Amino acid sequence: MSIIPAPISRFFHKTASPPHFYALADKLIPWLTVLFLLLLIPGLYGGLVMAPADYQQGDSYRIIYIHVPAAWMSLFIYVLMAIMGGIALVWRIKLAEVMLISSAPIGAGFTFIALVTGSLWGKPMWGTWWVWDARLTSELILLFLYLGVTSLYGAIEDKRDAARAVSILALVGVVNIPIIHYSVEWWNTLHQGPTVSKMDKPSIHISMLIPLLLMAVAFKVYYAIAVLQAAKLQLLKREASAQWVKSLLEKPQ
Amino acid sequence: MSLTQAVWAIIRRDLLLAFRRRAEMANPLLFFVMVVTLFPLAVGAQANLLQAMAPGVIWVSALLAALLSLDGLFRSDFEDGSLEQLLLSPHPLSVLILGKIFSHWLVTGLPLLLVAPLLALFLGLPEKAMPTLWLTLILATPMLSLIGAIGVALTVGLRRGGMILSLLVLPLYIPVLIFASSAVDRATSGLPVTAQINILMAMLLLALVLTPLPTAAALKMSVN
Amino acid sequence: MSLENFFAMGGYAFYVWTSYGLTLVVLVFNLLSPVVQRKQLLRQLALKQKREQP
Amino acid sequence: MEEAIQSGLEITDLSCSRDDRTLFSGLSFTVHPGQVLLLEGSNGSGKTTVLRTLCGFREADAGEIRWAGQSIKESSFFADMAYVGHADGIKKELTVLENLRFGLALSRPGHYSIEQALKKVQLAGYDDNLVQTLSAGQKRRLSLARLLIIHSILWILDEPFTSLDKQGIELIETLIDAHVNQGGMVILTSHHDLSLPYTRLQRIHLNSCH
Repeated sequence: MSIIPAPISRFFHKTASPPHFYALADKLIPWLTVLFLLLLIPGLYGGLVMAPADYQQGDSYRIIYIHVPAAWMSLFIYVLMAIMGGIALVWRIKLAEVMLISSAPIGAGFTFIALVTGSLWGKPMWGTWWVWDARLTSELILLFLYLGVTSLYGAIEDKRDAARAVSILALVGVVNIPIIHYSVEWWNTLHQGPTVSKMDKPSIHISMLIPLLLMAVAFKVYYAIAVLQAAKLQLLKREASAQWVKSLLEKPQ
Repeated sequence: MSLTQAVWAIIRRDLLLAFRRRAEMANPLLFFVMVVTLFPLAVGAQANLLQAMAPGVIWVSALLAALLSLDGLFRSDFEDGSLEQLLLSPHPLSVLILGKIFSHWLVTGLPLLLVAPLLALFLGLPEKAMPTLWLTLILATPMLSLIGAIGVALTVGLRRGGMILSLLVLPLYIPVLIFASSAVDRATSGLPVTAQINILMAMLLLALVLTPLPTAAALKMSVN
Repeated sequence: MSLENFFAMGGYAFYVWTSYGLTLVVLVFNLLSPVVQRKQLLRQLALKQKREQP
Repeated sequence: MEEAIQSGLEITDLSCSRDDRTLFSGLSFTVHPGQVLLLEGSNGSGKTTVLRTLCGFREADAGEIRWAGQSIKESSFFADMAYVGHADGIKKELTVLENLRFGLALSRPGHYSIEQALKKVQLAGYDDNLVQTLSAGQKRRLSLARLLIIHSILWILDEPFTSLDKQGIELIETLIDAHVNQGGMVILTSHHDLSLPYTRLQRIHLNSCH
């Protein structure tokens, strides 16, 4: 902690204090919602209406606008969880624990979306619902990793211990993700040949790319909103008998 | 006493305990053989089909047997308070744990090497693949113990840790499964396996360095 | 481009709209379930507080 | 014993909670060499938690634990203390001797040899018996024999008198007395009242805060 200059460290501790964060989340959520809609609406319009159909895949490729951002989010959130876990273990900041566990269901949700949309996209392309394609397989394993986190947190009664356990698990998981990813890619090329996966690189045109990027940022903002909502709940659960919760209850809602 | 002496004492004690509980210790090994026996019964006994599946079948069974044996790693120490004493020792916990993992591997991983020829016989694995099968078992079973130790350390305090343990540990076993079974698979058709073996060795070194720390941290959390 | 064409998605309507629909369901669920749970929790805590200090 | 330990163990403002319940808060006490601290309180008042916090198994929410004037992480605290909890850390598949040798291997040797220690806890001659053949009281005495053979200045004992008969209790009291006479320290919880000279004995009553 001593490496960080005092004013910055003070700023972090103030922001990370539960009552302060709770109030901050309340202030941020409306703005983030506006930003989300400003990104989502043009993103969807651009993706579903403006962008031309793919010359090979027709309109089915439009699933890309949720499949790919969701797949990105699923990895992004896991890495974020591991960073939170590291912070929680080293500096014992309760907020980091809360953010970690609040992120898990959202990340699992995105992983699930990536899997289901991948399968729905694969059906017209490959003729079957499931192909052991590298990305889908990695995504499936990632879903197991997420489920491991949530079920471990649920199984340990003392929530402080549970948060510690989950932090360790997230860090172990994040070290393994590149290894798993690499091994699955390697396995995939070994067993199937590279022709299957048209899904990774559809011939991307600029009018297709812009909505994709808009959607990717929109999903990130969605995550920010959802994680703040979930963190508010978790903070209340963890701090139910703290003074700031009591004064919160006395305020007229 | 010195750290080396402490680690040796742990290894000696765990081996002695395993010897006194030998009936219990044989269970994962029997399980391994039985799972392998189930496959011909389920998919049919065509020689070429079994031979093609052999590397995968052997490795999936080894993974499941390892998973089954993991519970014994810390459970009894947790229940009788030995784990608390281990934590209080002035020596670094992560090194002491390595001793425990090593003896666990001697008791559960190494015997797999002995039954491997039997399984090769059951599944019609060509003899020329045997050295590779052994080599992958030697390199990969310690990894199963090392990685599994993190999972057990996280769940040892739970009354029903078993289900969660498999959910935590199996995804982490996937790279081991991929490279080990692919090495055996290539060896059956006489192809070189250096790449796979090198990767397995690298992963083993990585696991040796990286797993004791989270295991120690998780044990501290569990004893809490 | 007519609305009909838009909904038909070049014959891939089922795949495209199921994908978008499911995504919507998951995202809305993950956003609303903590809000609902928090409202419940706040109500419980308020009741408890009233009981303890009348 | 060592000079450095003169100031003993100092606890200031320790507090601990589990889930949402405060187990204890603002707990302060000092144990000097030659003193025994008896923690009293009803079931669930957090006696065991205090001991486990001292052992570093639990993290305190607030407060400080100092050993020989330093925070316990920087001091030789863990090399100077020994703990016997509810679970006595004894393997029932091993013999008495094997158990003690293992205990010794994890730590530094103390005042007594294994032989002397077994004599002191009246288990002489049981060396090669498997622990599972011993009675509950004998097992307890064996777990306390470990305290004698390893280097330990501070003993932390959680209910050391359970499953001991009258002679057993007297025996342990004699051991505690002897340890304290040599400048050692003991912190223990017990339902049983100690018959030690009043000057040596400090009592702390934990009343649960609900």
